[in-house]
Amino acid sequence: MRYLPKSPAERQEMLAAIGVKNVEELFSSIPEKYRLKKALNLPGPLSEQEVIRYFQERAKENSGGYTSFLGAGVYNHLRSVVTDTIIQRGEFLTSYTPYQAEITQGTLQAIFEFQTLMCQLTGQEVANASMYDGSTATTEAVLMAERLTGRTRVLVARSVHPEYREVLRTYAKNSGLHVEEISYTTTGMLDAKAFKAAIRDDVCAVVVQSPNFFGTIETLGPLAEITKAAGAMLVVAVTEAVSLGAVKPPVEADIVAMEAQSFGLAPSYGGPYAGVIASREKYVRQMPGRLSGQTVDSEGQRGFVLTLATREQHIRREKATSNICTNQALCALAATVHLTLLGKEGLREQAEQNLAKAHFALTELEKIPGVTRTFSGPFFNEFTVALPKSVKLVNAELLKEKIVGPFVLGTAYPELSKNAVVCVTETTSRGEIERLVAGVRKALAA
Amino acid sequence: MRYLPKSPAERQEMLAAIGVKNVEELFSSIPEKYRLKKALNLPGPLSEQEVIRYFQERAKENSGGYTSFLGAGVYNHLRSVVTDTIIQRGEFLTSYTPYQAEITQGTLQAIFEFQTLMCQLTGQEVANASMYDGSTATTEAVLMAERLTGRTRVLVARSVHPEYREVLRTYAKNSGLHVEEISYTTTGMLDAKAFKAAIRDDVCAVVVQSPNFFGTIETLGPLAEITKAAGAMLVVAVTEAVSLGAVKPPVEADIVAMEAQSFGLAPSYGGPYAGVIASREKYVRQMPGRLSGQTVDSEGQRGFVLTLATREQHIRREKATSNICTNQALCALAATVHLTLLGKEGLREQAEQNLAKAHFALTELEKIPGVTRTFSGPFFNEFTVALPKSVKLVNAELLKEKIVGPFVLGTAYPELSKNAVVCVTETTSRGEIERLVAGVRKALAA
Amino acid sequence: MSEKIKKATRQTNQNEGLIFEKSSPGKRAFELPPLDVPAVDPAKALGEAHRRGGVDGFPEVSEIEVIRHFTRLSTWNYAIDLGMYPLGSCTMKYNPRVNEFVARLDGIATEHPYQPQELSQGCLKVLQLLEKCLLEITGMDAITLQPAAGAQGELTGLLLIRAHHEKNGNPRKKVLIPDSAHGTNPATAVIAGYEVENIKSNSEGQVDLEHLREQVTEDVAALMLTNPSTLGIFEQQVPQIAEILHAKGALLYMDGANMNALAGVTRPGDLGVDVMHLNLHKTFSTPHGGGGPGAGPVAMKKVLEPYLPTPVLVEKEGGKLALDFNRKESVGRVKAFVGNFGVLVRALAYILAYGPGVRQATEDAVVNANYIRKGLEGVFDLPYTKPSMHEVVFSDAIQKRNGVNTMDIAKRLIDYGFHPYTTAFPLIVPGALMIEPTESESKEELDLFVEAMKSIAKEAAATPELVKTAPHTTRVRRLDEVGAARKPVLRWKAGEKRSEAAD
Amino acid sequence: MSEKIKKATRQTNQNEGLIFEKSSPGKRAFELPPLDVPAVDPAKALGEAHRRGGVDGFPEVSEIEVIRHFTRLSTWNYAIDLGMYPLGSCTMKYNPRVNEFVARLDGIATEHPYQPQELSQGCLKVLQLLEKCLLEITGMDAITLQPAAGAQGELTGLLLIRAHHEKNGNPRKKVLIPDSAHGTNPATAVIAGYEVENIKSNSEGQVDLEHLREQVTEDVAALMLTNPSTLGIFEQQVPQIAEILHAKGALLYMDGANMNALAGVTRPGDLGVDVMHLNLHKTFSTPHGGGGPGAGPVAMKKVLEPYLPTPVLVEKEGGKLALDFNRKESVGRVKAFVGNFGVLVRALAYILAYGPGVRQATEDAVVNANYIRKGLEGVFDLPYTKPSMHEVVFSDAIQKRNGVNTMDIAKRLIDYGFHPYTTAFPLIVPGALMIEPTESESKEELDLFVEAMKSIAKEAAATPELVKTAPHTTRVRRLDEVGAARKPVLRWKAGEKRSEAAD
Ligand SMILES: Cc1ncc(COP(=O)(O)O)c(C=O)c1O
Ligand SMILES: Cc1ncc(COP(=O)(O)O)c(C=O)c1O
Repeated sequence: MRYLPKSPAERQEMLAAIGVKNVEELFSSIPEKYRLKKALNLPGPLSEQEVIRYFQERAKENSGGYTSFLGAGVYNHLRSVVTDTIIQRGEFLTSYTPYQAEITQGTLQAIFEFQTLMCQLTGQEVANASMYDGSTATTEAVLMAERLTGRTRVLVARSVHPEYREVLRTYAKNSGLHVEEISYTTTGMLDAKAFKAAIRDDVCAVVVQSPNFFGTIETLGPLAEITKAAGAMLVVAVTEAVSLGAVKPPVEADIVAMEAQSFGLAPSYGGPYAGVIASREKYVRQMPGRLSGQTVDSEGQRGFVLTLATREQHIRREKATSNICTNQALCALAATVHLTLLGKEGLREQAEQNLAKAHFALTELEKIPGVTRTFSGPFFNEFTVALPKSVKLVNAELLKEKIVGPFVLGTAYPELSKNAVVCVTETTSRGEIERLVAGVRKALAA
Repeated sequence: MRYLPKSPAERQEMLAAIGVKNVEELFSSIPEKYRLKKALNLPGPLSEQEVIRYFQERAKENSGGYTSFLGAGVYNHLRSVVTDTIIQRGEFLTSYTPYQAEITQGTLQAIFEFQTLMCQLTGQEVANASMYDGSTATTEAVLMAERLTGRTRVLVARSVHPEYREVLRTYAKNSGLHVEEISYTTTGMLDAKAFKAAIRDDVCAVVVQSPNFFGTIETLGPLAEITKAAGAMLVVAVTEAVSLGAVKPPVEADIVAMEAQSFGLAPSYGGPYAGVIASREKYVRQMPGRLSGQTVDSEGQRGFVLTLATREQHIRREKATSNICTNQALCALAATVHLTLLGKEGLREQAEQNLAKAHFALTELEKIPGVTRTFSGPFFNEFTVALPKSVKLVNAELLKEKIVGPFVLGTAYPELSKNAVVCVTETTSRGEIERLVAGVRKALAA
Repeated sequence: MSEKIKKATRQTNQNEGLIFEKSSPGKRAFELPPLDVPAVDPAKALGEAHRRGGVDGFPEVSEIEVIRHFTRLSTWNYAIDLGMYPLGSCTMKYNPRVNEFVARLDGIATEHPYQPQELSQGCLKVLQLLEKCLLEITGMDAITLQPAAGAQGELTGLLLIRAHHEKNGNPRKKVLIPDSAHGTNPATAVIAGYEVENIKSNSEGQVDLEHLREQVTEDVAALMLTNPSTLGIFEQQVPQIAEILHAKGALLYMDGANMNALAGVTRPGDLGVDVMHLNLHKTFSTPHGGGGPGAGPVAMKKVLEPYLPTPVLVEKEGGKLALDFNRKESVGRVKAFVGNFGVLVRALAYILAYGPGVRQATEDAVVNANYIRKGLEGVFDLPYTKPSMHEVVFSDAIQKRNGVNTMDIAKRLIDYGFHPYTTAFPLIVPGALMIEPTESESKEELDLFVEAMKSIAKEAAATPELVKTAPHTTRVRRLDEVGAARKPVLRWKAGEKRSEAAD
Repeated sequence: MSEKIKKATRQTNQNEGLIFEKSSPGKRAFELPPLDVPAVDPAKALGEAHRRGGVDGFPEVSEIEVIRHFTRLSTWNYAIDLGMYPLGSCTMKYNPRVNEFVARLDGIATEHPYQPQELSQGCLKVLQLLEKCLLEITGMDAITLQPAAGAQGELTGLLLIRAHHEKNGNPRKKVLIPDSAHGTNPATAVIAGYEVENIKSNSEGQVDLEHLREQVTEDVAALMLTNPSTLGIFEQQVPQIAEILHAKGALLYMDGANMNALAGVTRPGDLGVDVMHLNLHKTFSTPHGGGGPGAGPVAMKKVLEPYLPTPVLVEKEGGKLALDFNRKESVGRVKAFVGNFGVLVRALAYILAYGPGVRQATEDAVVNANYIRKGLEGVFDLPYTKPSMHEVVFSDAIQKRNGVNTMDIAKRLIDYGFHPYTTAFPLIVPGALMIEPTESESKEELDLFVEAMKSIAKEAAATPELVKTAPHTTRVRRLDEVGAARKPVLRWKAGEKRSEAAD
């Protein structure tokens, strides 16, 4: 087998050196009866060529040739060849968590840079080395608020990504947390009245997303004040991180939970991406996840180490701030390289292109009789439209035009059954937007 | 511009440090009148994404979706992801010729390994670090023979690759070399009689290819004897290097000129590939091209350096063995990695698969009425067939079936106008061979 | 450094500051295609209050500076691609390059998780085949591929157990965890709402059945067993343990992080395990990437299937695959979307390359660990002497006499050209040297390792200071971890003096 | 090493033997899909006399060993991706990664040179656009992309010139070459069947027109001029030189290796050059790859077009592109197929990325060279003081007084974290330091370089031995080149003792 660096003769030599007659002897501690007598029923072995062919065939059974207007937490943005070149360097790709700092300074400095970029982006003071994704980051942010406040009620905007809310509920169920949802208004923003009515001094966290699942940008100021006044913590989730190139960061938040997929990570049918938690310095000892910190070596030179590990499970065990161990380091590295490439101007320009394209798309769609904007609040690169027909039917027609239509809201929001969230990024060409508009027009006419 | 690491402010700072007011001043030695007043008329600048799109569009205008039976000096063989991973490491990709040995030991050791592999493959004693390709290697081999013998007549088999012969003629024209061609017999091999008649003591080199352009394997023994007896040198060209996994190497040759494209290099519309010259130790000081040699450092450790540079143009100038400077180092590295991956058994197995597939293809084609084998000599993965119809017409029909048909011999060999060279490698599936056979059958029936 | 060190030599290596220290306004490393729709005024489109002009402090550099920055950084790392990485419990095996290639294919990397399922059959087939393979390897009945890593797999497993007990009327209170367990086990149990009760290993590193019988009450929801244990020893009494648990209605959870010792040789499902997770980033070779991403599928017996996280992959009539989001008894989702799909792709590519040959990998892994054990027995203290499986755990008891501890030895190993083994656990072995070579090491590499370890043992006796101040050959010397934690500096701040850049 | 060295620090680095020393029978690193046709007996199919059972001595290793072997080797190299590579005359600029990507696209890398031209329009369009761009940059009328490198471009150019003279009845005898020329120029002239006659540069590094007028007779076929010269100085009298040549029917060849100083600023065609080559692996950023591959297109004036090597790219009616193999007056081919297509693809990708902005690259390259010159003037001897273009050439005259020569300084530069500059030529500067930074270096990197060079100059005065025994920080110390040439060992042989493997 090509991955195994041993010849038959070497195997024999080694068994002899160990002092056993055959390899079976080494498995003698497994009761005989439970040792497999026949080979596993697995496909293969395949040569490299056949492995490639298998996946090429699967790839052909997917969405090749279609133009998509889906966002809803996963965005199609430009990615650079440079990013991929870097993360494929064996020195990054095939190294472990940098527990032995002296021989993993590359990874540690890159994490330190990632933490810095995340702070700059979110307007927060500290950020960790990554969480699994935006959904678990949001949940972990709530658990962090729970630890910091000692309270157990959680208010979550209904306009937070439905799957993020599901994950929160899964984790909350057994942690004694009570999750309540707060609705939205015609602006697409949090219903301030309902929120004020719900918040009390038993609330640990208020969770909103901005831009939210409808694409609407929340106004955080007043919300933060009320939250603060109640002694609760404001958790702001960000699923479309590119928005932070053009939209004020959630500086009012106590904790920001972000999905960094937009920064150089492929959609890849749902993962791997990279979640981030950013917060205030004073809360750092309650943060989950790894942290790289600057220090010096025995000769006074700058270096980096994993630090504040006493928060983590391998030291604190049942008292840890989280059970997370393996995180999404390589994805965070990709995001670091990507953002370094984009830089200040690149990210701003990219964000403003998204803004322009989404506004263009809305303007064009609104020209279709019966198509209207659902919410009045400001938006970035996603917006919700109401159609005069079932979105599923319209999308079925669009499919025939090789277009994957906008996200159908009806399943998660029954009250919005004829509404859809359209996503347009810098990768969507004007021609593609025009094809969508023509397709919707046709579908509605049919 | 993204490739330029300077900000406008830094440019100003640097100009100030140099002591000029503006950059124009630095070009003052170019007569004003010849300095361009307007921007060049070039397409661009394009972003990375647009560059990719441009080439993706060009790629679509090529042969995607077609199955090919072309060989004729360029072969479609399996290539491993591993090879590409290695040659894309910046440390190999972006380093120069290893003139400064202490800081380029990686390249130098790899070249040393390449030289060793080439010797093992060809049965020769020394091999160089690469030539441009098989065609120039063949020509340089002849020039080497000229230097060694001091003679000027060259006998070349007509069954040597037509383009190799053209290159030889181009170089020969002004070097006072006289090139004569020797025909082939019904075996597909060199016409021994004509050869014997032509060889005299003014011949510096006898050039054959094996397997030759018709796919036939030459019998070198008797040829070598006659050549030797005449005091000439036998140059054997190898265009299909994979054959050396199953076919005896040309140990009888004085110089082997090989094209290593088959070892991990993509067809890439004609290049870059890697030529090789291998020969006897005693001739090494007349060899063209770079050589890596083993040595020791000032502390006695093993290391490698470019050696015998006194043969080369940068030392010897007009007395050099060749004018070659830049060679095909990265391609040679790819071949080294590729052959290391294949190893002894892999190359043998690959070669035997080629053999089996080509023989299967011939057997199937011969079942078609009117299709016959042109030559009776043994062959490796290419063979010549005679069709009852013009090959061009048959190929035109095959194109409709998404098949790129075999190589048309008529242009280079007018006497073989209804003949074609079929190439089948391990990458050609049985199904594809069967499609070819069905296609030819249909085309002939039409 | 010295004659003794055969595997490494010092070499000049580039310094590099933080990327922020290379920034200068106006440099660009990435350009966008021109905008093909009318530009909008962000202040107008977003409202002045929401508008941001750009991110303060973000770097402005060029493409070549980015390439150099990260290339230089990379050369400061050790990696499997460079040599043996014997971190115990981490299964640092070869990460095949073809797996990287297939995970990046157009039509694989490009797919959106919400695209219509009829346009996702390729992705769903990958998931289905991987599920089948993992079920065959584990001997289980049902599986979820959603968890992002081992720890999340553990949580998922405990949530399944909890749902099962709740269905039976009582979620129960406690989870039993051996003292040798990885830190994630107790941390996870707490998130799942359980109290942790430790179970002590006996002097042979095995579960004490007598004690266990006493500890297992109707309050116990489950026992989390790592097998082979973190001592590298196979727990022989799994069937008996399962029986004891099952008798009280409790379930047996297996931490499958060490499946590399078992794949193709024995199946947890056959041994009586009810639910387990796998670390695809260990046993199934997906690259660690400096700490992740991973994937932690959870395989289970039939009895837990109703509680699978959503969505569940189902095969419809006619062979069409679909995701079922509508599962009444589901524990819910643990993560957005179907899981770390790109990681799952790589794991399947790995399995397909081996086929039934995974057994050979397992055998080689166990041979390698035993070869090291044989080579170092006597030189280092072996606190548990039961047969080793895929890893061997020594202690620093002998070297401690000269004041040299496991961390010192680990750091010295760096000078010898190796990544250190695991030092931090198992906690039941004070001063542990937890060594897992995996099947990916050649005899040549193992011989060099054994020789290096022996040489260090000699140094520990003869020149302990040399070992205690290691590493000596790295670009930075031993780093001050205590100082780092005392006054944490967790980000670069503008205005910090640039002179440090080239330090 | 020392406080003075800011750019580099020593780091542990893996040793590695020759791949042959790791071989053991039965290991495999590559497997083939199973054969899907009947196997044949090779002895029967080929004849016993032709049959080979396998290649003796070929390595037998596993995939991970291949990855590690070459990864380790790679870490012994310096590269542009790691830092400044100021090899004069080599234009070691940034090699954009997107160029590697596009050259590997399916539909680009996969195309066979003999496939029907109607299935090759994409490839042909790439060739056509590159031709147009290079003609615009050089100001020439016709071009061939076939030559594989600069030296082959030179040959092609001289063959064109020869064909032209032959057409006029006499191929002529001599080619004039300045004493500052690269070694390929004289070597090439000989292959083209010409005698070489040197022309001396004057004290300013320029061609002496008076002398030239005398040297140019009816025997002279051409003059090969490098411009800027290898001194980095622009030859100001090109139009006059061309005039002198043309008056006698001779032609002006320009070695365009230094086009990085001119692109977008001035055009050889406008200056009176008749034919020239370009080094795409220099000016147009295609990677050197440790010595190649390259591409050396030759651009020419109308008068030489009839002699273009075959095939020639032509546009047919309707815009279809085709290759014309039927050119009566052609010099013939210099290489099989159309040229190093994959290199041509990269060069076009480079040009498209810049567009008219190539001028900015040229400007930056010239600014960088002058910045270094300014920084080091006085510290090192500057034998020619005319304005520098893209490179600057110092001499070791000052350091020689302490017995330190250019090679010593070069080797010491390695310790300072840089690749050396070019030491071997131009021959007219004894002990040359030929420094070409290219546009790809940042001010930061240049400042470090200047500082390093100054520091070495101090060392050369204060501690010459330190410089003369450099490098001190590399994994091997100064290598014995003389010994290597005296008794050449050019390949590994079976049976050589394996103990050297881990040295
Ligand atoms: C025994 C054991 N269990 C659980 C884990 C946790 O797995 P992960 O890091 O994937 O969350 C590890 C990882 O180090 C482990 O070694
Ligand atoms: C001035 C000059 N001319 C010609 C050449 C030869 O070019 P190539 O190496 O591509 O053959 C070089 C290359 O080093 C050069 O610097």
